[in-house]
Amino acid sequence: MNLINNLEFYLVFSSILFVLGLLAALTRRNAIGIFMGVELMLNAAGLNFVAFQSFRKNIGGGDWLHGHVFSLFIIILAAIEAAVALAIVLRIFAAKRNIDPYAATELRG
Amino acid sequence: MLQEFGNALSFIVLAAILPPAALGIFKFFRPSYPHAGKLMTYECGEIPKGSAYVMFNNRFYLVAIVFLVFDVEVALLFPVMMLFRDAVISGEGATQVFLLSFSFLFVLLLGLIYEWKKGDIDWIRDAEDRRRGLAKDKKWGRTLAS
Amino acid sequence: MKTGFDGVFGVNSPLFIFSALAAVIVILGFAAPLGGFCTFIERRLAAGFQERIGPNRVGPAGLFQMFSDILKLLLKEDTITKNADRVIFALAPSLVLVGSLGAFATIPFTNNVLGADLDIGIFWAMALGSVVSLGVLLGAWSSDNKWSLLGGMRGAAQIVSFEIPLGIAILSAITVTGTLSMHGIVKGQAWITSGGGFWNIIHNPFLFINFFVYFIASLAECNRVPFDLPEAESELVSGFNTEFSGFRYALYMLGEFCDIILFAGLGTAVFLGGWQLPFVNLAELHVPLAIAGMNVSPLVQTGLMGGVFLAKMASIIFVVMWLRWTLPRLRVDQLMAVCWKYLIPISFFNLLGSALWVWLFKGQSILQLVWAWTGVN
Amino acid sequence: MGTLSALLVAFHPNILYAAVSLIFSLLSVAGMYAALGADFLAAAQLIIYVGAIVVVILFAVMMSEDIYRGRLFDNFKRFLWPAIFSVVILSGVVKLLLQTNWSGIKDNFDRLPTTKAMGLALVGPYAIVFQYVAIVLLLGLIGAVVVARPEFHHGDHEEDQA
Repeated sequence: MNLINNLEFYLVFSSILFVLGLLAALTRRNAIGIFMGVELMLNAAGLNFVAFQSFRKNIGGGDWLHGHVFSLFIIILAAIEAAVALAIVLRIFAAKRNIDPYAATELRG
Repeated sequence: MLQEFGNALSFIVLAAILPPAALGIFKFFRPSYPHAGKLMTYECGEIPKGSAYVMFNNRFYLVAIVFLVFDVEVALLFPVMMLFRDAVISGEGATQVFLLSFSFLFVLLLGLIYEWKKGDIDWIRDAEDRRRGLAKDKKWGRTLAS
Repeated sequence: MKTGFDGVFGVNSPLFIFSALAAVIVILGFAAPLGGFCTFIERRLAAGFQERIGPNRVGPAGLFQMFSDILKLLLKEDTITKNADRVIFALAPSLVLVGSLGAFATIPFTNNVLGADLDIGIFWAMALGSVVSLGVLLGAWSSDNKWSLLGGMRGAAQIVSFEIPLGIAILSAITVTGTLSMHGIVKGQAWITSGGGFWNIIHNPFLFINFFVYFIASLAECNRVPFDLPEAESELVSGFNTEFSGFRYALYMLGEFCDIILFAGLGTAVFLGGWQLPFVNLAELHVPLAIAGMNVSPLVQTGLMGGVFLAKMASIIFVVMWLRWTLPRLRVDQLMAVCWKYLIPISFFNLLGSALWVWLFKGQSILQLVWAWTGVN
Repeated sequence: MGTLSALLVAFHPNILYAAVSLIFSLLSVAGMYAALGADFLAAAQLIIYVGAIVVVILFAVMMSEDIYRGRLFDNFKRFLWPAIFSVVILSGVVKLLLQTNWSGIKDNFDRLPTTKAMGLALVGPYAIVFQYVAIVLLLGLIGAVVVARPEFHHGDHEEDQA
């Protein structure tokens, strides 16, 4: 058993992370909680990218570290998403004194 | 590289366990005579009123957002800027690296200029104050408690 | 064949852990007392600036003051207020220490005393340094005190804001060094005859200005005067650590002083040439000296390098302490203006200038150009 | 540690504790990156996620007073179906993972410095994406600031309170 040189270890960890993030996003009645669940899911995806990149056999083609670059972009997009999403959350809170996503339903058709 | 990260990790772990360890060991030597006055939140001798968890001004949040974006930018520029010297010396791709990184920087600088013009990075928002007819103290500016 | 513990980590674990522990003990065993020692130095200096005497009773010239202080703080009652959030209250000082002490791994004291020779050394130090703001914010929040919360909010906003000019200033040095590894950065600053470009601070005029940007930003990162708004004692009692008493307060102070040492060390390594001296190359120094048949040359060499590094670091720390007793505190709006309206545009401009310099002169420094022009060698 | 803290993120009733445990799960992911040999990503995870995103999240949590409203079991039915769904997904994925024959992968690899390669990728094949990232960052910055900017002319409750 050699954990850190074992692809399954990373994949199982990231699937656990993903599922917990999903659960948080589905069950929380707090917009920030949902947001943190989304962050966990994004992290799980990034971890998968890097894991597959590291264990990939280089079969032809240049070694551009595509997986790493994709994870980097995931991190960056998560950052922008955090800025915008939390700004919206705070705006909703300022209007409603409440950040339960079920409360903000005025725009529902 | 794993060894180096191991070293770095052991620094982190040691720094993290230092406080609880020191506090835990000396727990047996130090006195502990708590009473209500000692355990009260300190508010310059007044009896504390209400919770401290009041809603904060959005300005802190604005600063945090602007920081977030620029932090991402700095982090992204590190691997690119690192190439620049070698590119110049080998004579290959220096123009490419320079143009890409500085167009990247320039786009974000536009963001900073926008914030500046809109007054979002001013702690005291002169424009808003003027619109609301609040006079600004000539010498010191209007100092909000913050 | 790997068994047990070895197998789990996939590396030679006993050696791995032994080497890691050795690095930690050598450097932290040196750095943490240095942080404590700084408090004593600061008190003596403050007394000097104000024409007092300062602590001079414990040990020769008060040198052991630090140990008595630490003992006193350790033996003080540990008070956690009733409304405080105990878990986060206990966690927060650890976070601050992780941010400051953890980053000591990357400071290159000599060319062989270095905690972790990461390929991303300087970036790693910055990354860990950003954890400090979390410690400040959480510590402030957990104490349920209005002063603390105000100080913590200010502190977090200030620390994160000044990370940007700090990062850009370091980035402009990276354009010159072309590497993120701390050893690589220091090696590139050797004296000209040894093939380096000499210290980055006088590599070109842009880096000279950016060193001061770095210095100002690092003052703000450490919550030092004139940026000590988070713990402004005349307005916020003690800021984010109002409710922290006894040893917990000492931990915050240790974190602050370690932060000062950390940023002084990084500044020394990145801008002031680390252990490099003019005219000589300490890395190739050979001392023809043997004690009891043992070649002491490496020891002397390491000692000299460490001494040079520490001297540079100490002079930065001295300026930091000097400023504390010289300058008044800024207002919050001025603080933000300094960061966003002055430091960031200036450092941006210097980054551009520094990159252009590298491009125009093929990465050569002023001294190298002068050297080539005068035709020595 | 990562799993435990992720559990806390999902289940802790106090949203601030969930945020604090999010720090630890992010740190453990950074550790995984380091173990995978992605040294730059590990530091980027620290500097962007832990140093920036979590600070923003903490600000948002502290500003929204809603610390105890993430209550889990206020509506059991609302919790039950996602939970069952998640457990099914997790068991399915893990079963699939362990059954797969990973013959196309290496069982060992060198952990080489990645920073330079990533820089080359960012100015090489990903140059366009790199520029797009700048524009997305700019738009995100402006959008977030426009949304979050305090509006003084209506709703007086948010000014001068702090």
